[in-house]
Amino acid sequence: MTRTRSAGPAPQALAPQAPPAAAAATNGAPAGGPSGDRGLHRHLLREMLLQRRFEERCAEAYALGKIGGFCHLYIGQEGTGTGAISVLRDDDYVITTYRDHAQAIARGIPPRAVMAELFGKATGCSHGKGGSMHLFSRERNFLGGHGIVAGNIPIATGVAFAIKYRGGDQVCLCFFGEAAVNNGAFHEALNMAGLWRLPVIYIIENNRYGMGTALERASAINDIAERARAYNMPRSVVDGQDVLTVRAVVGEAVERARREQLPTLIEARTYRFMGHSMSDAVSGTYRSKAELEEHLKRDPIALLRARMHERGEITDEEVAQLDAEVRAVCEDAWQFADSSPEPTLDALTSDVTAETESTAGAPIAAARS
Amino acid sequence: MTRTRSAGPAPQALAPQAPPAAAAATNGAPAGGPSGDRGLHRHLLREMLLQRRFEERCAEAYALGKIGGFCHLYIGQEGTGTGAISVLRDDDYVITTYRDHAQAIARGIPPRAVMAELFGKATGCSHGKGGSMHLFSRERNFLGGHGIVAGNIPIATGVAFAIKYRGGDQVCLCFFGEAAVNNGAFHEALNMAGLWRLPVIYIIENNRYGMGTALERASAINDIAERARAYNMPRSVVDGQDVLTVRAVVGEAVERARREQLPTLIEARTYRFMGHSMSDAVSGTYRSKAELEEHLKRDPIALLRARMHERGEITDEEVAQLDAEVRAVCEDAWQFADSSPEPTLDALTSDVTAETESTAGAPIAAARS
Amino acid sequence: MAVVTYRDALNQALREEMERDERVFLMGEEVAVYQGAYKVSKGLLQEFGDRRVIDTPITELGFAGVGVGAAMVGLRPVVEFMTWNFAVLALDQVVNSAAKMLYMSGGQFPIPIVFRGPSGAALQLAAQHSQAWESWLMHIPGLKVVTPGTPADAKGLLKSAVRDGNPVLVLEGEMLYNTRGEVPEGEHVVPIGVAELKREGEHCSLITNGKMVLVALQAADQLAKEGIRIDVVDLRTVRPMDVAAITASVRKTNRAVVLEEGWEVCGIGAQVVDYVQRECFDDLDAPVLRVHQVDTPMPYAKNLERAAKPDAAKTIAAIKRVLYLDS
Amino acid sequence: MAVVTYRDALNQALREEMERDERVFLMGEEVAVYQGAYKVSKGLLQEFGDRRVIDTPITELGFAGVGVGAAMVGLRPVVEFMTWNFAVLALDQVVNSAAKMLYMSGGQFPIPIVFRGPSGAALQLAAQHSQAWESWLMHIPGLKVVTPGTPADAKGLLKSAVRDGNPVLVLEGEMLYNTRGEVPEGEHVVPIGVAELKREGEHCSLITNGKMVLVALQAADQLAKEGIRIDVVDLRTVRPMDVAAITASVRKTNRAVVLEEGWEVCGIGAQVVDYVQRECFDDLDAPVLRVHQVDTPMPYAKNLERAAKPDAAKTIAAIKRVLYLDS
Ligand SMILES: Cc1ncc(C[n+]2csc(CCOP(=O)(O)OP(=O)(O)O)c2C)c(N)n1
Ligand SMILES: Cc1ncc(C[n+]2csc(CCOP(=O)(O)OP(=O)(O)O)c2C)c(N)n1
Ligand SMILES: [Mg+2]
Ligand SMILES: [Mg+2]
Repeated sequence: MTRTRSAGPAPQALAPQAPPAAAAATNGAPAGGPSGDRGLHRHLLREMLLQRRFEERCAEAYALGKIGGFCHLYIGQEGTGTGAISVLRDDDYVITTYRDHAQAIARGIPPRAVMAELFGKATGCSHGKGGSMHLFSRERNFLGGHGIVAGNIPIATGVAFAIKYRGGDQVCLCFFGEAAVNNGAFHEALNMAGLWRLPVIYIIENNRYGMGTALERASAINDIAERARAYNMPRSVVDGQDVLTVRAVVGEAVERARREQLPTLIEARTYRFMGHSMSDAVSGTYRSKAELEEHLKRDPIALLRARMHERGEITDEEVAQLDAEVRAVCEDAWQFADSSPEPTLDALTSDVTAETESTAGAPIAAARS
Repeated sequence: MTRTRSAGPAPQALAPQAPPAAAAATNGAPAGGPSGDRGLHRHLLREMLLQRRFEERCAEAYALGKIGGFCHLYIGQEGTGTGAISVLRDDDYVITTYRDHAQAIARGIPPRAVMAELFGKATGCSHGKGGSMHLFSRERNFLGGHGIVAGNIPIATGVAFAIKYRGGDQVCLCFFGEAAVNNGAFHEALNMAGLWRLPVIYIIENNRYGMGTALERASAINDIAERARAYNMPRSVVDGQDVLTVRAVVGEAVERARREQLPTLIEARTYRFMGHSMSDAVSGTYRSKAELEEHLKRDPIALLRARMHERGEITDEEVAQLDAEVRAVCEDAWQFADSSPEPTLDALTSDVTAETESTAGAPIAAARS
Repeated sequence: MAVVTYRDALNQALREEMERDERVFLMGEEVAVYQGAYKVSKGLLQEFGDRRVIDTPITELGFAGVGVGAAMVGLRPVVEFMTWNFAVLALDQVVNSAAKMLYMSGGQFPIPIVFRGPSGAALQLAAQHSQAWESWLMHIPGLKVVTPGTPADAKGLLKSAVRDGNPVLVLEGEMLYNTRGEVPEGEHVVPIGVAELKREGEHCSLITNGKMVLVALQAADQLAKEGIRIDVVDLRTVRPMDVAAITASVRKTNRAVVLEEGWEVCGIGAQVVDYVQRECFDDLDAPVLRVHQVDTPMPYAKNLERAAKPDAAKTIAAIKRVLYLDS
Repeated sequence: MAVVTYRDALNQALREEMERDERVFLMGEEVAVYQGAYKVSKGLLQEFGDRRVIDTPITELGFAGVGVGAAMVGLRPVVEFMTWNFAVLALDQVVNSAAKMLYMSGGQFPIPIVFRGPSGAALQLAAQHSQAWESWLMHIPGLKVVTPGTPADAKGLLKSAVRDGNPVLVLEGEMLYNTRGEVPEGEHVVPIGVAELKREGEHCSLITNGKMVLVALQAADQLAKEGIRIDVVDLRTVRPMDVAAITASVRKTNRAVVLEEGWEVCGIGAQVVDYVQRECFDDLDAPVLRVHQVDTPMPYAKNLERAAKPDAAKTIAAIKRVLYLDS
């Protein structure tokens, strides 16, 4: 049941560089196929570049004290999130960890709203209450940003449960790190997903370290996708630095989830180019500079760009132009965030509990979405 | 790495029916081998018969209100606990669940002390404070009796950690039901045991139901020993109704643990002849009478007795004599328990915290046991 | 009005709410085929099928999280913990996910979920199976915590819990399931956050909740024979707490005793005392006293267990003390 | 006396106890190679090797249980939770195994174990990473809970914790690690269960613990400038609580304010209030007031977080209120 490539989802409207909201059913990603490759590749390149530049600005803002708390950058891992999320429909769901900025953007949350959240502003996507680790968007079915390692995995499983309960054909994409796999919540959730056949795709972003602990010092087995066996679910291992392969493999899992309501466990092999969070040195204690440099050679952005170059899909000038474009988007996001107001103090005590539904008990129509 | 039989541990002094304390290194079980078979078999038969009669008396006492709370009988599963514990040395450790009466006896806690505990008496093995689910004996390295499903599994792992820390060659035997395997505590603990190579033997007593839920309705895979793969540890599946096979397989795992400090996951296929606890009907809701009857044919006591008959190791009269003997032990235990005093009321507030060690901070010698 | 058991009252509430709202489903250990460990879900599998009545593996953390996920996208899960004792394993999902999601998301994701099951001690279940978690759970903003003491409140509060837009924790009592009382048929809703004066008197206020309501009424009956008439304030909901009901009673009686099932330190009673001394400082004629479980794990032996638990005798003694009637 | 940081004081305590007693080992996430997420275990791997300083997978429940097992058979584990926020996943082992084993076994199996790590809020870590669990943990018989507020207490209490025969929970403060203070070199033990009067005055008792001690001292300093002199009672241990120290102070000042880091409902302060009103009913000239975190999950935004947390200004306001000095 292990496959590494597939044709990906059925082609959809081609709309290179269209803002996500416009590309109705595909989270902004134009589909592949012989004629659509170039547009798709440009789109993915732009997405990854945007995330990269955005997070470079995050690091800057953190140094300036404009972002506080913990701040976990995704730099180096963009291939995985971008490729995976690119196959989704708008009505699918994404849930992830504290390392969520880039995925939030990939899912179509405006960079302005993400940056404003990081700046703790009222205009942020969680109205300044969540911060870096807790980005949310109801509009984009982006279910957070969760801070407890593996805590998002049972939640994802519940989302998939709800999809099946309603007879829908959506899927839930759930991201987490390779260290989360050792946690009991992973085990309990995957067992239920395998048992009940739920439409959820678990993506292990294996960046080789959980904070400072290498995979092989935390897990009894190194081939972690192997764990899928214990849960009777299909599995794949994919090069997380290759956005196109990620897209293909996740696309296949998504289709299987839609059609057969089967979960999949995917291990994406990737690497983080930065420290675990802003307080962690990039290399030194637990990984060597040499190791890091080896991995820097497989930058997902550089890899895609090289491929596009080879195939004549993009010129250096076009890359420079794309880069300028996304830098402008990031600058705009920064300015927006910086000039946005702090939450008003009454926000402190709002949203603790929701307004309760009427207790009148009117019958509720069967809500099959 | 899956094996089903082995020669078991090296032969030790032959001492049929000797009280456990006397059989120094083998938890009262005389070893096998050509000349020792008969003594060993008699010993195991007597152990199982004792447990069976003892628990029949428990059911009676429960009906009379002499035992309160929950009471989970082991009747039908004696082959597993008896076979497994019989290979241990006195300085090894056993830890188990709430279904612990028979294993406590197998480990050599006097039936009197077990019955008195069930009666809630000061003379009980936990001084009346633990009850049916929490039998303990420091003297017999019997580490309880735990009520939270899977909660004993990390503890067992820590015991094995301590053995290794001290450079000892003991092992820890950890029993739990097949339903506990789905729990996160199982996963977290086995991952550590596999990673750190700890001398612990995990014995899944697969009696096919967790309360009223059949294995296949709770676990994504039915071949649960397969889960050992995820933890990089040897595994075995064994017929839990065959005390001799259990003894052989556990014996092999124990030797491996002693010599190589490797954990093993063993699935013993067994069946409980009674309800989950005293409040659960023997059959009806979740399993049929027919199913139960099919399994009653493989009573571990009857199976061993038949084998001994075949081999001419025992006569019907001798069996009757053994039975009379253990019945007398149980009657004695009942009388002892019944006539023992309740704990005095000051016991209520004792043992909440232990006397603290001196804070003088005298150096403590390296304690390698 | 029909007299039904607490168990059946809960069963009615579940059935009615599942009939009313297709988004409501029940999930937990042994809730379906087995009909519930304590038979609260009896007949529901047969009536609603296995899509809506779901047996789970023994994975409290996992299925609590599954409930949260389902609630996040619009379902209305009722998650049964076989007992709240085991829910300690699930508290991360209850506290970090269910209680905080609405807030962390800036109001975008309410979590309309019910976590329910028996709480506290039954008989001789010993240390690991005898815990009253009310005070832990009520500590957490974002949660509501109800503790019905009677069949009518059980039905009415569970119905309210299912309809609430927030995580509501329903702490029932194994020892209550067989108790009987009048319960309105059909629509019967008890608002969350509203206490009830279960007995009226003028000499002292006895403030309590959950299964201690029965103990309180016993104590009140016995005291009445001696001419001591007390208010029994049944909090019913412990978060949010009906402070006004407490202070109204204490302002009338000028004395108070708090009776709770669990341990003393940072227990429910501590919080009630805090409200009372703060709001009724000048009204009090005596310190507020508390009756609670002795500060030890629960022992198994019958005599020790009896001594460990709060009861009517201890309650009466405390009330007499605040009335300066003890000699 | 050397002036060292709170972090180094803890490090000294660990090093000294590991040197003294071969049974002591340190286990937790990132304690070894990484030298501790907050560098409390710096150098210990190098000094004691990987047999005694052990990095664990991210499995709080699992390794807490491993610690319990090791303690059960005679080792003396120090289990670090990277933060107590994550320890919520491990509470089953802390409460059901560590706290109850001695009792359930009728006194046969003491569990000499230390669980330690930073607790409560740091800066802008938002809802899931900002929780003060003191009141939950101190609720449980069988546990001891210490909350050092100064480097000297950190060293002295951690050393006592390691030597204690029971599960001792040490709640440190991320915000305290860099604070400095005089710490006796070598043998320095602070007894568990003994409060310390960190400031003496006569107008009001300010009762506090943990990282709030610094806030309390700030408040005391500012009040002193206005001629208001207060007792600052640092509980240091919240279970068992030094009730005598509290009542002695309140009997002198006749007024009290309790300052704690966490939430109000069933918080530490509630229990302190209970003790005070019960023991000092006739001594009190005003209700006891409490200062605590606002009753919401912790928000991320800087201004909201500031408003949510207890601070010196709020403390001063409460003290003035009990002194009837507010206008
Ligand atoms: C339950 C829990 N324990 C510990 C932490 C602290 N922590 C945050 S991230 C992290 C490492 C996670 O590693 P991994 O799952 O591989 O994800 P990555 O950070 O590499 O993306 C740790 C230990 C936490 N947030 N939650
Ligand atoms: C964490 C937890 N959840 C639920 C229970 C209630 N419970 C006690 S035993 C049991 C079934 C366990 O089945 P299994 O592990 O197969 O062991 P068996 O009883 O069959 O020996 C359940 C659900 C519990 N004790 N602990
Ligand atoms: Mg990682
Ligand atoms: Mg079973």
